[in-house]
Amino acid sequence: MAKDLDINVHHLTRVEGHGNIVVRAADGTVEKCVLEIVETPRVFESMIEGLNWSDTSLLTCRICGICSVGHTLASIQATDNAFGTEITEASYVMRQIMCMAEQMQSHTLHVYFLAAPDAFDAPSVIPLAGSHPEVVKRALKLKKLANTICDVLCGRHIHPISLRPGGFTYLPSKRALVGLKQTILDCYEDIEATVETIASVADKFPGFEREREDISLTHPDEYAFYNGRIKSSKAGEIDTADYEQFIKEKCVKHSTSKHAYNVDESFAVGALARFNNNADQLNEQGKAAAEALGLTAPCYNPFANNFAQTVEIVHCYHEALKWLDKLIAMDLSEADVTPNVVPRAGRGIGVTEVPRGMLVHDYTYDDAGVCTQANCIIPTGMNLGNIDRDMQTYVPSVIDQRSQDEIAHDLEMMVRAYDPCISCSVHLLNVEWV
Amino acid sequence: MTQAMAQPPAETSPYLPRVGRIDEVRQFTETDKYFRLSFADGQGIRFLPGQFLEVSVFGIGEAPISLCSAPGDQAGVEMCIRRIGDVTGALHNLEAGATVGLRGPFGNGFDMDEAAGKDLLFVAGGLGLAPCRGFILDALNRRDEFRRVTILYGARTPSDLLFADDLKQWDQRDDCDFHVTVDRGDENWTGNTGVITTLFKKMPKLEPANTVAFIIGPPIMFKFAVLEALAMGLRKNQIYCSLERRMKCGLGKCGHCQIRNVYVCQEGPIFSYAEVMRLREGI
Amino acid sequence: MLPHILPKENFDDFVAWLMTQGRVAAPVAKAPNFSFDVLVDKDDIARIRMDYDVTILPPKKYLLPSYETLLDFNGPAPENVRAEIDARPTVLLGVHPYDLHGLQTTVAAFSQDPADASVLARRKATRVIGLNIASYANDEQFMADMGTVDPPDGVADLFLTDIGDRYFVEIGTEAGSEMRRACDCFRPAGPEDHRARQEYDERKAANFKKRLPYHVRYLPELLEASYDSLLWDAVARRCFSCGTCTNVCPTCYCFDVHDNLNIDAASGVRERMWDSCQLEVFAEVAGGENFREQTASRLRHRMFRKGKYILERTGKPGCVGCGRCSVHCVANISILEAFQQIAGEAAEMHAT
Amino acid sequence: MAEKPKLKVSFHDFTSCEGCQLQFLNCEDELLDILGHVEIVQFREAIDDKSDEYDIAFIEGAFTRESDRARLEHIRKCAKVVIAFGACACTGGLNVLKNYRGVKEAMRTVYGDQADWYETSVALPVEAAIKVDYKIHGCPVPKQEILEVVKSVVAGRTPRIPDYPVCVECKLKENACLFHKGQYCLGPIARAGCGAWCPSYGGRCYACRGLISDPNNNAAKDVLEEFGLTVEDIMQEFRLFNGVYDVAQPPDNAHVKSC
Ligand SMILES: Cc1cc2nc3c(=O)[nH]c(=O)nc-3n(C[C@H](O)[C@H](O)[C@H](O)COP(=O)(O)OP(=O)(O)OC[C@H]3O[C@@H](n4cnc5c(N)ncnc54)[C@H](O)[C@@H]3O)c2cc1C
Ligand code: SF4
Ligand code: SF4
Ligand code: SF4
Repeated sequence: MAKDLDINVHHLTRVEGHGNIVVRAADGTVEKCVLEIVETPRVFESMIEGLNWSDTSLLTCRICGICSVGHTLASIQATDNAFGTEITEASYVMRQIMCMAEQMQSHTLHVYFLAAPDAFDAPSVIPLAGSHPEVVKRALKLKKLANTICDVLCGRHIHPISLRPGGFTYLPSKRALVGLKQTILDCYEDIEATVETIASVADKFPGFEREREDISLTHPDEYAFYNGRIKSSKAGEIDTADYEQFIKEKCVKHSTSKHAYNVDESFAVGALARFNNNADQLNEQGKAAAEALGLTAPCYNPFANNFAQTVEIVHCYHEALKWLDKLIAMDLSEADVTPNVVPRAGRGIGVTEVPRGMLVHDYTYDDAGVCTQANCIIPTGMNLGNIDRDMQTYVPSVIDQRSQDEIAHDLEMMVRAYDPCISCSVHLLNVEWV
Repeated sequence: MTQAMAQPPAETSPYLPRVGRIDEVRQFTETDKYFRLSFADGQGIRFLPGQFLEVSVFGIGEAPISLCSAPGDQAGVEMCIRRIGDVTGALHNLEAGATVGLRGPFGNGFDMDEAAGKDLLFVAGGLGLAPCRGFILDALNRRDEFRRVTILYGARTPSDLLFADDLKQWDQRDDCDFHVTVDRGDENWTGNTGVITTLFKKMPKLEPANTVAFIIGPPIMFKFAVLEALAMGLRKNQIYCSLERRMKCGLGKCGHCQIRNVYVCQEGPIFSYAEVMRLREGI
Repeated sequence: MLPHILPKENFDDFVAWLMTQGRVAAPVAKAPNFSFDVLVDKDDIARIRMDYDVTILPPKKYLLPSYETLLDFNGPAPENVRAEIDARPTVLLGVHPYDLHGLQTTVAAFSQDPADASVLARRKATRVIGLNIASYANDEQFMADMGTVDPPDGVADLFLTDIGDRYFVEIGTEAGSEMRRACDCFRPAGPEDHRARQEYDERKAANFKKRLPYHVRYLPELLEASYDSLLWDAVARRCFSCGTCTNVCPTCYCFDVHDNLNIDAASGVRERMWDSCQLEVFAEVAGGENFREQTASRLRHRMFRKGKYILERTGKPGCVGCGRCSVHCVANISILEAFQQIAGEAAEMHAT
Repeated sequence: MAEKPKLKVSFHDFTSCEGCQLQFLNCEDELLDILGHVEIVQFREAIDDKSDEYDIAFIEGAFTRESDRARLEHIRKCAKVVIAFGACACTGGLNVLKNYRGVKEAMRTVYGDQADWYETSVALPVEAAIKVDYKIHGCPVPKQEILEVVKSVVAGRTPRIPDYPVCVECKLKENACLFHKGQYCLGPIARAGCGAWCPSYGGRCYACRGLISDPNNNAAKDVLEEFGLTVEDIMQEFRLFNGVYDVAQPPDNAHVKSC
């Protein structure tokens, strides 16, 4: 039965930022199927130019309140690289912990608040508080854990304060760190329970696969988040400095955010891409979680991104503990983390994994340390093309079996599975035009 | 002139209020309401005219409000409250039967014994009638102890007049001289119009050396009325006023009401004009 | 009560013993400054810095905390209101003489009728161990003028003077004498010890030069004479009205009171928090009239409180010359300098 | 007292990073309690419902394109209380930086020849389009102030939002002053209420909560100049969060900069 579809999900909810899903099909043929990005352009790159080095990360962390720690990490790496600043071991460990907390905070928010309501057939987390209070309480507890880690290490999670180029402007006391460790340990069972909860609703996620290119960082010694080299599942590895070889961008009319491509017309970044590229390097607990969720690499079901996020919550939880133990053992004094930055002319590239995927900040400074050129490539932007392509493959495959409302619901879930951060993606740049 | 406040036992917090029950509420004007309250513990209160209570609505805050009923040993108190902000707004939303927190009395007040045998002149502007009423009621209750009693009262419009029943009574009494004026009249108004200083011409002559004047109202009215009183021949230490300041404790500690080295909540709010001049920052 | 000796090797044991008596607050580093902080456990004894110069906030904060719950309520009706005073046993360790004077002034202000029960209850629950000073910590201090170089009587229970490898311990109160008996870290002072203490005083006398060009007894009058001086306007041009000077002052005690609600918007607490006469809204009343609207009038008010009003009301110094207000002022407004200048101002005002 | 009906609360976002909405969700300890006392009818970041019936509207983000005006006016019409939520909504936040660059040029830097595909104009505070009743300042907003405002509106009193400098809270926290460490700070003229968040973690204050209503700008210039900073440096510091105001003029009588 050939069908017409006219779906227009205006201002998609439970994602960060504004997007519309638009599908038009006549007689069973899909004419249009896109995620429109209607967020206001924010032109961050143009605002960075002219800023002093000490202010660049303060500005760019405000590209997105959800992953502002991630933006800060990429930004200060870029600045450190531009000036050739070496950070101390202690600063490195603290950044690693921040990085772990960032993934946990965002993934928890996403899995519990944004995606889980779909799995529990609730319109949002609020009614879920009535029907499944223990799930919501646990979600809040885990979210708070990640926030607490950030609070202790750098003052706050949104727009971190003491996380600066070259190091930290504040050192938490040993007592605070020991207290933090206890807080983390107190959440052990909640982490286990998270895996069980998601496993119990695993069948609610549609089975759909589309083969794709995955891009993420990779690191010889660990499941890469904080740093590493860039790896494509189809084109091998490159240095972060050469990121432009893999990430090419183009403007499209239906989106204030640019689309990215590499070998194929589009590629994927994010939890599932990282998992596909680096699953072997997960810690034991992460591997166990993947097994419990039945997730094996490579997996090409975009809905499974929620599983990969759950796996990463577990992995990051245990990594954070490991790094924190190391930090406590170091017995630090303020001088061990105090930034010592000497600006000089140059270009620096910072690439780090944030919850939604790989993030690139690329700054050029003059010798006074004033930024003259900036480029930020945001993971959601990289995923947008892939989202369109997934939707365009999915709709024809179900157009005859599912109603318009069901398809709309599936598409919302699919977009949400990518956890698109739209406010992030409508930021900036100097692009190679195609 | 000072009255020592009963010192609370050291263990009790001076911030803990007594429970006051609202027995009656009446709308005076659009912004002003009359409240009659009694104390839930059955114990009364002893106060002087010019003293005030700190009135609490918990969750909103506390505000100093003058006692406007006749002083002495009393079972209950009366107040007239203008809705001007949060606390006064919350008080206006209460009805008879509701309870509020009451602390005090605070302030020096004025012992009318000091004015015995003298001519009394009361000049009240606007809400100033509220604190002034305590003095007036006291004087009229002990009418024999004083010589001539003159009351001048000014409001902006006829609908702003407070305590209508009292006004009528004072007007009818022949042992006191009562004059009222409004800045702007309306079609029904047959009385005086004009600022309060115009009433000075209408009152009988007092014996300046033997007069005590109480001038209570907004600063601008106070300044002009004082000039009239001085012109009549009163000396600065025969004229009394009540000063308004922000207050957070009533205990002479928080500093908000401080004028130079004086705490209005303790050494005030009733000051002689001589004292106000000495302070320089008074008005 | 005869003086004793606390050998420095016993210091840690002494503090450990103090910690059995109540929470102990002692000076610790807060780079590049110092602050009084409560010791959480024995490991913290190592953090104590008996060589500190001056703390950011004075120990006043343990008598009049920057935030304090006065009442807690449950709904708008006063029937469900409780007042509980938090007066935990506390030991203040290492309080310099000027701060002992500051504590004395604070207590005097809050003892005045009607007394403030919570400050007094905390004072009663507090033991104070003073610590002598041998010299000024910075150019803004003028304790020698304010008479606060030496401790006031009856404030410190024990008073320590660093004489090399040991502290010379003077016993100031009955409670101090009990502490000396109960803790076995002390020994009686011998002739050597007394001599060392004498030498300390001689050094001290040489170090503490007066810094005001007049005797402090004239300060209130000189201030009064300079009431109309343009000095206050001139200084106010740099003033941010940020309240730092009053917040760090050992003898400032103005406060604000407000209700803090719980999420039910009905129950909550009535709190008192430090306030500052330097903030613009401090003397503003409902309706918008502000009795000290000009920065200059607020600044003058503070100077007068410090040099005149508090003294007049409590009989204790309203300024102990610790220099905190001047050191911490971002605009470098110096009370010492103002007090120095008013002598000239007064002379000029009276010449005309 | 009769049980009052729950107040309906809605959240709306304009040009922002959505961190302030997240900050609301970050009130983990209070969230379930809050939901017991107010009903959230619109919160796109976390829930599906969209309703036009609300008492309190939180507006996050700056007003940066003319086509948003109608949406803002609609919210104003529906809500009894409108709260500008966060620096972007209160002062335009750091979005205003682009005004200084010239909006056209900023768009061209980012989108090149395709700049005309997208609509945008100067960044302005929400107040430039509609009246707001309260402002919760900050980038991000402090949790305690969100709670203060929600509780106050429910209780029917004016929220206590400080109008004194950050230094007050900084000293109560007993922080070593950045000026003592040879750095500088906008604390003396910035509006408090954040608990001196940045100085407490060794960072200088950028006045993300705007300026107090009567800052002593002369003193600010004098003092910062003593620290070797030119007026232009100071302007840049101010602009990061307060670009909408001319540095010489306090917010109340400042004219809104247009380019
Ligand atoms: C001795 C005395 C007697 C009085 N007698 C009466 C009387 O009989 N009747 C009467 O109606 N009024 C009287 N008043 C005035 C009355 O106390 C004030 O109008 C009242 O405090 C206003 O409180 P509010 O909460 O309604 O006002 P709000 O303006 O909401 O003030 C709330 C609180 O904040 C404080 N405040 C005011 N302005 C500011 C600001 N800019 N910033 C921060 N906080 C501020 C106030 O002090 C108050 O505590 C008297 C005042 C005094 C001093
Ligand atoms: S006024 Fe200044 S010098 Fe005097 S006691 Fe206070 S802080 Fe110290
Ligand atoms: S660090 Fe900043 S906010 Fe704190 S006292 Fe110094 S100037 Fe004020
Ligand atoms: S310290 Fe300044 S910049 Fe930091 S949160 Fe507070 S107001 Fe904002």
